[in-house]
Amino acid sequence: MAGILDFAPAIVLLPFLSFLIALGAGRYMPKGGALAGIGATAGSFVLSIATFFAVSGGQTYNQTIYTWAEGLDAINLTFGLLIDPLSSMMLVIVTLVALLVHIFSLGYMNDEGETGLPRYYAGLGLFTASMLGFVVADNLLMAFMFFELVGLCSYLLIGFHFRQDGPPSAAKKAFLVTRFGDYFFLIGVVAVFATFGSAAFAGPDAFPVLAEEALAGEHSVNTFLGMGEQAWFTVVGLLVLGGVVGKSAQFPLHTWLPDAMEGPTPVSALIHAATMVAAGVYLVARMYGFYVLTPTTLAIIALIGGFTALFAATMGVVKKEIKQVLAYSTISQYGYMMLGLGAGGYVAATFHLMTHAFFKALLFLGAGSVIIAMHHNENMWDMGGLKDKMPVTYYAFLSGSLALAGIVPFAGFWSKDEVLYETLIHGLGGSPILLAAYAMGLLAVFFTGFYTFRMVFLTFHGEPRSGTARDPHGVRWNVKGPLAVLGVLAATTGLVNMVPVEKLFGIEGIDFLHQFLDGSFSSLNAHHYAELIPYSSGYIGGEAGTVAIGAAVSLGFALGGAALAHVLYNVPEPVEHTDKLGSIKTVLYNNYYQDEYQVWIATGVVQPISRVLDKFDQGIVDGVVNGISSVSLFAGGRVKRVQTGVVSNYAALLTLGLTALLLGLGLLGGWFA
Amino acid sequence: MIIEALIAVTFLAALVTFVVPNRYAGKAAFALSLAPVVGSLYMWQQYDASGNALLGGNIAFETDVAWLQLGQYDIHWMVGVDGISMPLVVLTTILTTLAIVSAWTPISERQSQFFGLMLLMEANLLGVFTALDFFVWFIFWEAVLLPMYFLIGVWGGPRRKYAAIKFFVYTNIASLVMFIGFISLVFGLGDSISSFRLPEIAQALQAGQLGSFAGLSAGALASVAFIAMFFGFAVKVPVAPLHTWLPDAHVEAPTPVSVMLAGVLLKMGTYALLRFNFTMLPETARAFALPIALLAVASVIYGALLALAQQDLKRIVAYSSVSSMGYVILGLIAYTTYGVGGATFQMVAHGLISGLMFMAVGVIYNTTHTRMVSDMSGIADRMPVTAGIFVAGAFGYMGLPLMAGFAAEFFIFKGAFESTVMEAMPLFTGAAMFGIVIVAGYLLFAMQRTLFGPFRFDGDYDITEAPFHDVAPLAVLLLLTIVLGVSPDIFFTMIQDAVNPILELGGAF
Amino acid sequence: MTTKPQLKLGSHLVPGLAAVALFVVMAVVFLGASFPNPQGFAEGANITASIGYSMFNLDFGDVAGEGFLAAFIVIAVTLDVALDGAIHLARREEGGQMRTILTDGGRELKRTLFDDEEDDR
Amino acid sequence: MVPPQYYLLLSAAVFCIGVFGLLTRRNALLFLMSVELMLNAANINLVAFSLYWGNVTGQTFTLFTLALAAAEVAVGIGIILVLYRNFDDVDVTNATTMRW
Repeated sequence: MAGILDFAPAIVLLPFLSFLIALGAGRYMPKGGALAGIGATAGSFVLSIATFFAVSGGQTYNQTIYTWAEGLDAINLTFGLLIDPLSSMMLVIVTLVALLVHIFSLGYMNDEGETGLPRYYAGLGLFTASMLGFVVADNLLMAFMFFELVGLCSYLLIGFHFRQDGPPSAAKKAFLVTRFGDYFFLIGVVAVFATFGSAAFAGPDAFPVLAEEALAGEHSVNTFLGMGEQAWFTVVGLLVLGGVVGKSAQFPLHTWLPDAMEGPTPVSALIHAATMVAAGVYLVARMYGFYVLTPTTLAIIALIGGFTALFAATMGVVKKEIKQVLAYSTISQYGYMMLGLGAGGYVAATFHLMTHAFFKALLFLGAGSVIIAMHHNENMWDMGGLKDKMPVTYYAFLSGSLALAGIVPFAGFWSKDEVLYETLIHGLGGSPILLAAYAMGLLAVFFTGFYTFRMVFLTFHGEPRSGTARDPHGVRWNVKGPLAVLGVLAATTGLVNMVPVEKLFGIEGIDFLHQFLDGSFSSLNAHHYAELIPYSSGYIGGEAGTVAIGAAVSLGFALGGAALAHVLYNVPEPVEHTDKLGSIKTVLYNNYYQDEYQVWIATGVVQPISRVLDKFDQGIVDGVVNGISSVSLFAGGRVKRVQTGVVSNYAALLTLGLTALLLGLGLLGGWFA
Repeated sequence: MIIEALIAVTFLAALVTFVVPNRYAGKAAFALSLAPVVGSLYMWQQYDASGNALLGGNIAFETDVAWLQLGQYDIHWMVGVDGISMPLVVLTTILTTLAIVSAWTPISERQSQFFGLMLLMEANLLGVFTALDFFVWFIFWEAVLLPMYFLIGVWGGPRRKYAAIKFFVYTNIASLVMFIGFISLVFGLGDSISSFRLPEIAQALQAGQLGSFAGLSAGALASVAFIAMFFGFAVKVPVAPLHTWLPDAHVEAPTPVSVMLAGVLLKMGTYALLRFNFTMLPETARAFALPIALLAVASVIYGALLALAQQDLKRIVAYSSVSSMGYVILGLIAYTTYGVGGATFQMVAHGLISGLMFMAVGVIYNTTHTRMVSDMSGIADRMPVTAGIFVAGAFGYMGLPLMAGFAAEFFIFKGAFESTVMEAMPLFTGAAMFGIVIVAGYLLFAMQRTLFGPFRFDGDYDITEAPFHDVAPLAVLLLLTIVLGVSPDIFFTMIQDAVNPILELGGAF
Repeated sequence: MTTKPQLKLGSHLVPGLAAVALFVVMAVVFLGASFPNPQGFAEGANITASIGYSMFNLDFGDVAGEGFLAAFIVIAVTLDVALDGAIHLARREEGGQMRTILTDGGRELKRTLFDDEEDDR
Repeated sequence: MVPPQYYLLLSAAVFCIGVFGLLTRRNALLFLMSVELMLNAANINLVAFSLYWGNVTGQTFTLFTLALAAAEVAVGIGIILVLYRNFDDVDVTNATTMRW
């Protein structure tokens, strides 16, 4: 029976088609191929919605659709589709954001008279297609391949304005830093194949299941380098995590992301909200069944997440440019997701992934709108007072900001609170690492509230601080429309999973997301993961009490941050209060010198090494080769002088040689006796 | 007979091209070179072999005629293809045709001789990949060097004489060492063989007929022969530290010749390594697994780091060839289906991609007359199509999924990781894989500086988009790379079929 | 004016010592060597006559002379070739191009092929 | 019969005189003469041993040698002519262009 899920491949193929159309025929089409992209993503979106409801109804889909490499006497490498609640949810998010970004691009790119639009829309189409392919991948290899394609697209789109100096450099950095992470990921993929003989996420030979059975002693797998199973699984998990850290811009591979702001703003929205950065966290969620088996890996994920959340939030406090603030907030928010996953809060992290996609897309598109209005000046200190000039943008942006800061009842509050709550109870259950991570996450809430509202107040409130801010460029429906849609979503998506309300007031059945993610494959549902979590839970004053305390504390911190921003910056003529931080500000402004040391590794360590090796190669290795030839040439040059060309000399040599020969033979043969 | 026809037609094409007037030589050579392309594609379509040609498999298009008698040994004219050589034959014909087209612009004098030599080289390469008798094979093997020597020495850059002589002498000495190694094996086999046919020799070795020779026991003889042959082929591959002829040859050679050098000539080395060392002496190879794996990793990392230090675009690609060929060695020593099969696949994949990269550099050079990274920037502004294909090719080189390079590298990594030849193979594999980061580094740096940024060019030439016949071969290569990357089974199935008997010898199963 | 031969002494005679040395060595060897008994031809055998007889295929000769006939023919041909060769070499050529290529050690050929002006080492 | 040592000594003497000429002279014509001496030294041996062993092969060979010597002179003179044309001299030490 041809169910709606049989059309799932079309979700991926439609944007790919739009890529081909835009690339091949974009220059002959109106709007530079934008309409093809909009049509394709709209089609994908509709199909995704249908898929989503089909999955809600209990349908699932897990099929191999293409054998990439057939092994004779070896395993096959295949492509397949895995549609379960997690991927169907992600499909909806990605297609929706992609669709809105395409529409927004009409305003941001076409209306602004950019050149190279076919290239732009081709890139967007391929980007969307790659991400969708990654989302539906049914095995780790396919996931890796689309993961890399996502990286390629980010390179192409970040470097869109290739005639300037900055974007190509930023694109290179983005690709290179994520490549560094992917290096570990690729080893991980290979290791999974070598260990389990399969890299499927679900099905009878799913590797998380095989790992679980191996740890239970029911099944034996190959381990390498003389390690035990637990240790080897930890190593493999950490290797794959390398790719996650790179793509999701976690410490220490986060440095590419702020630079990636060189790309056009709609691209930033796509990268940050739905595609590239989300890919890392999504991967951890996808193979969560494997990660829950190794407590060490989970703890490391949680620590990285918590630390990144705090670390990035502090840097966001001092930035001048609106997109920079948002970039650091992205790093910070993905830190929360990692924290949630590491702390065993699978649903919480997924929830945050979803809400974040909406409010971050909203914030970027809002920033894009502001940037259009400001004639591509991104400095917040040149803005101010835009609230009255562009109300739609303002209210949408405000909705997104409230969600980002985690103010009840906007989306971000519910998801962030649940992440922190899961961390807290599992930390209280006897895991000091998680408690430390919780503390960092909580502190980051304060900074988040502060930088978010600093941004809002500087941009929209107070008096205009420049000529352009007094008379901003208007924006059209194609900018306002996506903002409105996302504004509503940012305000409301939190309501799908109001766990605190459920716990506090005992209303059963409003944790829709929990129920949704509990469906489908038994080895892939949230319930199964919860059983495998290596943490125990602890409470302060019972479950409801802990919920209340956690929510109150995080909300309090968020409001505190927002209030501080209000005091400092919601004035007609704000001043740079961060100057009072003195040298701390310099450190923060320079991102803790993270870029410097990474650039130093590249240019101060690797390049000199390569130059020394080049000298070595030219001087010693090639020198030996040339030396052998020089010695031969020199020796030949000397020996050839025997050949004087004078016949008499040759004759003399012959005579002497004959005489010597006769003497020698005679002496040996006794002729002279 | 089709193989004989293929080689003969190519030779004839070369002869005809030699006498065609210079101004028509390029077009004529292109038209004539389509014949071997069609022939090889026909062979591929009719291909019906199974198993490894050397190990008793069923050989396609086999001819076996006694030719000469040399003492107790017969020399046979024996040719045929199996799953290992078939893809390389197709690669050779296609790449030659594309290289000929790409030579139309840069070669402006003595065209008929140039294109004639190209076709002559193609004929000899086809002989190398199809010959199954050592004597015949060796004649072709050496005969490849001659056209190459003249192609570099006559049409090359300023230091062409140095490069050509270095290339010729280096590889010829290597051939000599290899020859000694192989012939000592033949003598060690004594009366158990009656001809130089490779299948007969391989099967005699497999049956344990190797005796002692020149005071060496059978085991020691196998080791000595293995080392001698490995050295001989390693120069051709090239494996660090025997690689220094390669950058010089590439830099001095005109672009189409670089394409052939990187695309096909290097594969002769790896092909011969697979055919001789790893098929005939598997136990010895496994015994030497540690040094070979070390050399492979060293080639990958060392080559990549050297590429990072170069300023000349061609040198960058040349050194990265050293790096890529290191992967092949790693795959070969793995003795797994994916390892050896992936190594063979990489021969084809790298042939296409390195050809693409050299051609792309050549197209830029045709316009700018410089290959120095520091001499230009923002070329993409003036040559968007070339730049686009350059970027695509560079990503192919970095191992972008769904392009041939990724398939090959992934197969090799997977095969090497699960290899049983050594306990520490995962560590070696992990170390070699770091090459994918460095390769991304230098290619991205080079692209950022030359193609992107504000347009700047320190020279007197007008920078405009390249003509269609310069860009078309690039597009064809790019397309082939993507096709092979999306569907590696096109070649991978037949490769595995031919490779698996070797693995059984190597004790992988 | 005619001159009579004069013995010119000087350092150019020094290489001649090698010839003297060779003679000394050979003389010593020969004088020290012993030979088996000679066999010689049959008494009164006339070799020239034998050749003559064999030339007309007659059987009167004392020694087998047929071998000489082959030798004569070969000699005749050889001398003929030598004569032609001598004439060819001695003839003055007009073009000169071919000769330079053949007698300059290949330099001209190399110059045309590789277009290089610089001297090789 | 004369003992063979005498023949050998004679031929050695003639041969060495020829060699002496080669080593000490520079005139190409004198070279030809010296070479003629050396060839005839060999002929002496051939004829002597032909007689000694009663075998006509040696004499046949002598005829060969004589013919070869004649041919050699013909060619040699031709070469000397070319030499003279190219170097305006028959001094063999001048003709060294083909040494390296």
